[in-house]
Amino acid sequence: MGAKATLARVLRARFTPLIVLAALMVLVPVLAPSSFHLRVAALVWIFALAALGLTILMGYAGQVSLGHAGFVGIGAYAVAIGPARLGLDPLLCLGLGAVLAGAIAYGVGRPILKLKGYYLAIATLGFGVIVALVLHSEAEITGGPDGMAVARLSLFGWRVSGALNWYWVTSGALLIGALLALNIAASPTGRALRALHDSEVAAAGTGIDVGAKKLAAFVVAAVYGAVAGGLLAAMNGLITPEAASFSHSIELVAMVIIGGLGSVFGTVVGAAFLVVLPQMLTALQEYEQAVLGLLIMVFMIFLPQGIVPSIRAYILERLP
Amino acid sequence: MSLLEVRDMGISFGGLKAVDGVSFTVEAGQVFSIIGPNGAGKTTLFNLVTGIYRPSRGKVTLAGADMTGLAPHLLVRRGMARTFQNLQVFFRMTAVENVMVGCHLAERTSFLADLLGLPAVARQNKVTREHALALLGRVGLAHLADASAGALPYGALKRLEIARALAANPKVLLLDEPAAGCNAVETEAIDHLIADIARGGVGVVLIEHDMKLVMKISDRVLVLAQGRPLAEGAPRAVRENPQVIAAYLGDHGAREADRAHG
Amino acid sequence: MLTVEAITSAYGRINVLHEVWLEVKAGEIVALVGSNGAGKTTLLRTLSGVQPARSGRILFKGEAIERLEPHQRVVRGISQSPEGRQVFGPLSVEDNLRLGAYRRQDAGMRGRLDHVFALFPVLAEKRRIAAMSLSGGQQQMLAIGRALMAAPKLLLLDEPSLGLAPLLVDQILAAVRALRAEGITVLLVEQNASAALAIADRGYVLETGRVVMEGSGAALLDDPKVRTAYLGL
Amino acid sequence: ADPIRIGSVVSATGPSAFLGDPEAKTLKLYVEELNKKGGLLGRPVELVLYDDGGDANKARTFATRLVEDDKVVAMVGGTSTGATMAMIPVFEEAGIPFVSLAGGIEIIEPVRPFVFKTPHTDKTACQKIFEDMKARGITKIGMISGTDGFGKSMRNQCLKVVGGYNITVLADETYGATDSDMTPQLNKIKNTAGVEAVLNPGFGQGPAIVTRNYAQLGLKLPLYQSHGVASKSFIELAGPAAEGVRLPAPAILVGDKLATEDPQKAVVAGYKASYEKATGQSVSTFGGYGFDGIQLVTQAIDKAKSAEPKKIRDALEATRSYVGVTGVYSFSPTDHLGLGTDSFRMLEIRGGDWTLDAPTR
Amino acid sequence: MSEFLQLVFSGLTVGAIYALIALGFTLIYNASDVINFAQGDFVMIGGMATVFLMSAGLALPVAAFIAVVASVGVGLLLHRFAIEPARGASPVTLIMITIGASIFIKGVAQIVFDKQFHSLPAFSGDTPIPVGGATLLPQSLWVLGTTLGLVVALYLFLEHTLSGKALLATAANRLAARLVGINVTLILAMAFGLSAAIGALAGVVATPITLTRYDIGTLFALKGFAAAMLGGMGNPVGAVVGGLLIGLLETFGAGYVSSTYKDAVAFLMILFVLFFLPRGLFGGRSVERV
Ligand SMILES: Nc1ncnc2c1ncn2[C@@H]1O[C@H](COP(=O)(O)OP(=O)(O)OP(=O)(O)O)[C@@H](O)[C@H]1O
Ligand SMILES: Nc1ncnc2c1ncn2[C@@H]1O[C@H](COP(=O)(O)OP(=O)(O)OP(=O)(O)O)[C@@H](O)[C@H]1O
Ligand SMILES: [Mg+2]
Ligand SMILES: [Mg+2]
Repeated sequence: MGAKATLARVLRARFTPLIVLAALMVLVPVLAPSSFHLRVAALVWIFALAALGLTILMGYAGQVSLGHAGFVGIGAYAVAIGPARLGLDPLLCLGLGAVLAGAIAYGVGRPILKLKGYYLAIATLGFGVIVALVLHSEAEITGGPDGMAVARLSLFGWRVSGALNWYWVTSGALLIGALLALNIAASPTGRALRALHDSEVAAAGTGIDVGAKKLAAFVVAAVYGAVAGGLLAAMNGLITPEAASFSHSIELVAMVIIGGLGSVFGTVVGAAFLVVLPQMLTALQEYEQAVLGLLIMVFMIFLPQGIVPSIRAYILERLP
Repeated sequence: MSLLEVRDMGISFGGLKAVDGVSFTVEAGQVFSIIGPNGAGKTTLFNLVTGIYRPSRGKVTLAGADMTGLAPHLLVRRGMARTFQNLQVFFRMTAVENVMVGCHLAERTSFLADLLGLPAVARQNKVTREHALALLGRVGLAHLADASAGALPYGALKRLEIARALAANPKVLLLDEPAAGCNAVETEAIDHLIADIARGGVGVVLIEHDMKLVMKISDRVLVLAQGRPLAEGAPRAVRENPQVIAAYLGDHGAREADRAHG
Repeated sequence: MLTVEAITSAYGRINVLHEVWLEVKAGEIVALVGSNGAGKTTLLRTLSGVQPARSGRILFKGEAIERLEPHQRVVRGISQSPEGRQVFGPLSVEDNLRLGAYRRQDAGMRGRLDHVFALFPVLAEKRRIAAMSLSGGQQQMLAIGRALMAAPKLLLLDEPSLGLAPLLVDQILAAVRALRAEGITVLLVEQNASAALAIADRGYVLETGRVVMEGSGAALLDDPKVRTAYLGL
Repeated sequence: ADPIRIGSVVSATGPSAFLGDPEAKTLKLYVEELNKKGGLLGRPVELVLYDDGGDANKARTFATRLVEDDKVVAMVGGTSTGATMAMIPVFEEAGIPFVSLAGGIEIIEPVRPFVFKTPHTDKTACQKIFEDMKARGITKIGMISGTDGFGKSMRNQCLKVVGGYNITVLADETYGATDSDMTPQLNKIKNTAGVEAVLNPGFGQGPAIVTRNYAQLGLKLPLYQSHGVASKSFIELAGPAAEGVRLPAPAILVGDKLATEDPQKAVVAGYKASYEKATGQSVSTFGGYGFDGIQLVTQAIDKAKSAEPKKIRDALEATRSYVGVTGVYSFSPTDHLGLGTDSFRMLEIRGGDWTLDAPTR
Repeated sequence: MSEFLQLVFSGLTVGAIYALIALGFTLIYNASDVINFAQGDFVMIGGMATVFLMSAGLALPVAAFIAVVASVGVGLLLHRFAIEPARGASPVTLIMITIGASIFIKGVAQIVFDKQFHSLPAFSGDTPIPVGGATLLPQSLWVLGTTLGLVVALYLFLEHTLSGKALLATAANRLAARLVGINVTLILAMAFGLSAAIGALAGVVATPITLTRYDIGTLFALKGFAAAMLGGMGNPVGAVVGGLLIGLLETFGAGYVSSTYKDAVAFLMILFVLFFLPRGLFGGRSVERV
């Protein structure tokens, strides 16, 4: 009885996801030390970070974006182009990319966030397509479809290289990202976002500036995407326009939904699902895609609220 | 200068003059009721006054300041809160969270502070929650504070909206059929609640079809029919107006209205 | 006509109806009263089938229907005007009404449509307008009219007078009485309990998911407990 | 005995599946055949094959996996230049020889110790085409290029070398890799005065649609395609419109038409027969790149008498006059491609089939 | 002038293909508020199955008919085994299921069919029809005719049949639909079946022009979705107008602006239109009631 109540409290506690995540981060290098495993894990963290932006935008505020990869691309190419063409420091470019993405989100968001539902989806999709097209076409600057090399990142004098170091850097970035996302959730801003998700009229009726809040969520989401993109580019040492593609945007949305819309830990699980699963399915050879599609369907049918919220609800329901 | 002045409001929808030249004033501490047949334009009038529709003509002033055409969220900041006839509840949140959202304007944290999770945010959350709980108590929903709003019965949702609107600390409160879906006993509780709110100096504008409630607590009553004012005056005068009886009250209404002063 | 035996119904793991027993005889008007959250709506939803019954039986004209899909119950003659109106917003008023007769595309439909328009002339006026732009009360009329279009044998009305002008409340209640005269059986949930009990043959009082009282309409109206708890007298 | 593991990452699905699929099939087929013959150095050979779906980031991950987890001794793969470039650092760092199947010249320029490649560069293709144009007295052309990696890179190379042939490009249009109608662009070229021929760098279905639209618009100028369409399906897709199209391609497409003394004849015939038998599909140059890649690596292992990556690399670099289906390769420390322009043949489509235009050397 | 006309012909042809795909979205959206991301894959099934049946020796009409039936079968299976079991789930969840289905269908198609591009012979030859200095392929007329026929049929179905109304009612208010006796499951199954049929038909008539491959559905879905949104989701006439408009925008963009950025031109126009008509061209200007 006491144990059950504690479990319920733990499941509901705000920082539980963060602690679990941190524990996982420490465990991975112990259990799976090969640099391949570390790379896969680092990719999970990076994609989770990008998807966390969507968690805030879609999960909290209910605003769909099918162009999120566009911001990932902007961040990634900022880190690629800045050092290569302008001689800037890569770390500085990571920050500049975030600022640039935020500024673009601000400019683009103002007109398009007036749109609702699928209309917003197509508008963001259009934005993403245009970004991908520019990255693809302006070969003089971006290297075109085959991409461009990215300079090594150094953090205050420390040149990040090697799978383990990248693993820790991405872990740190995700932890910070997750912390901020959890902070927002439990704050007046988070309540406002969830409120406008349910009813914009009522939200405005309580004095919430719905337009401004949506825009803020959009900008924050863009920054998350851009930082993740920058890390991806720097870690790979090469970036292609694929990073900004439509299919990649869909993949990010899928991570958020499969893990559980609005759940921070769910987003990480969703990212793990879509990054790790294909690695596990390679043995199936040509059946890989079919099985992946099947698994997505099965998970969504049986865990309709996403993996983490569905499982948590299941456990909580079985408690007093 | 009255607290709320609405002058010569009008709007049409594709040829239908839904509201057509309606004026009224509400004083602080007063309960001002708007009644009229279904489709008379009462809710539309609310939507015009609270900035949800842009009026094609007319003017709204609150405490002397022009509010016409201001966006809803700005109107709230100036002291105008409302409830909705078609429930607009945050269904994915708990009851208390709904009211906490209503406290939005009183909250003193910045976006950055929220993002960084500064201690001030936690303190603010605590203050807000306590305030919200108190408001829930005031509308008689304290026991349902942590229930999901989606699971509340209809009557409770109506009161939840009132609590949320009160949270904005309004000067003027517009209530669109707050007693719909409540039985006579529950209506009486709402009746006390409204009187209590008005006593606190808030100007209350009330749309309601429950004549017992309207006639009992209103200071003045405006009757609309087909978008136009039909009669205005003290409850007693209005309910005896033969035009109002014919167009709106009927036997049942007249009986109910009489019971108010039974 | 309708016998409800020990119906239990729940949202998630929380039981909202606890073994409710109830009977509606052919040609009767039965009123169901109770405070907010008593489970009146849940009971009607369980009868029309949009809410599953956890246990118990529902007999309609002797047939067990608790396992049937809602549309199968409509075919058998059960029709509901739901709480909160639930009109088909983007569809026109007339389409809403025609869909009410989805399972009764017979010769009588025209007549029923005229009947509804006669009952609520404003609907005729607005027949081409999208239902979502109707006023609240007009939508309520539409919801009732839609339920009537099914030419039901048993009509379930969930707070039909909600949001209606007093003049119309009279008309609605008169209409319900007229329906009985036509042989339609009515189960009526009303917050306006005194008016409802006044026209009802019999009534039930529901309290936190249990039937706590039943009797003739007149008897309940006179019951001191009912008078203080629900009629505010 | 322990198997010798050879790794591969190709784009068997995604936009480059057109290339990656035959590559994957060829690699599987030949490793199988090798094992039937007893493997290498008395050990079985295991092919560890991954599909990157055309995503460079995935390719990079699989490369790490091949090195770290699968412990391969050599790598044959990399369908696109982007994917190849993403994987190069992994193999360079691990010191494992990597034979790429992608076209980009940057793969082998500058030369990296462990990286080789089998396909011609697009530059060679451009040169071959322009030589042909020059020989036919064409001096003004229009270009229409795909915006995929292949089309874009070849367009750039062509623009770089075109000046050397006294040919000017009067119109320079592009189309998206997945477009289904190119008439607007072709119409512009049609309306550009003075154009004497049109060149279409691109691969996949795009060139087929270009060819059809070309016929629809009634354009009668010579149309040049690239080695990116060098598979039978191009002729099928473009239909009668393909008649008269010219392109540079390796010998593989015209195996039966090669002169008997042609050194490639036997190799090409052998590959064609076994591939078509095993898959039921026509051979393409892309599968040929895979064939040459796996042959080069296995021969190097054989020669080195060791499955030691460094030794394989050295043996690879020492390869001289390997006769493959794409051409005759001779690697050197300064040349990790080892093919010349002469390994391209100029073909013309006539009667729904490839024909050798110029006599082979 | 002839150049202009040529661009118009190209634009209408491409646009009609987008319109056909957009039409497929309409039914499922109208019945359930869900955008079916597997819609493009129905188009692929239509084209690929016809190709393979023809290469097995069947005549085009027979092959096309079987392909459409097969696609309907896939649509019904998708509904029965993926949508129906998740009934009551939110649109987001259902959309995710259709995304999964799309990946699954592609995965199966690359095994059942292959990974190559394929084409179908044009129904009535490849001889271009010269009109005013420009040329038009006979197949374009097939595509335009099919689009016209389907939009009329769909419009009549939704506006003038009770089943059509029931479909709209199901999306408008699921609870009320059940209460008036609509068999919601059946309606949804019908929507999936018909959408699959429309998609497959689109695939059959478009393949001689666009060519097809196991994964071409993603692109088709993207363009069709954009067309449907530009026109106003759920409105068949809007879908067709949206499709034709995007087709024209793309070709005129390619012809007069930049062939590289023609997709950008199209999307910028969509953004521009939505800025003034936030529910698309035919999405209605209805004000939200509160
Ligand atoms: N957006 C709209 N489009 C078209 N007509 C509208 C719109 N909004 C309201 N109307 C019409 O305007 C009239 C007034 O509606 P309103 O909702 O204001 O009535 P009401 O007085 O609140 O009625 P009730 O008491 O039934 O709630 C109605 O006839 C309604 O149909
Ligand atoms: N969707 C739901 N999920 C969980 N609980 C619910 C849900 N809907 C209703 N309930 C609960 O079921 C109980 C009965 O609700 P119901 O709506 O049947 O009451 P009611 O008698 O119709 O009340 P009202 O007079 O307010 O309409 C209430 O306690 C309510 O909180
Ligand atoms: Mg109203
Ligand atoms: Mg109820």
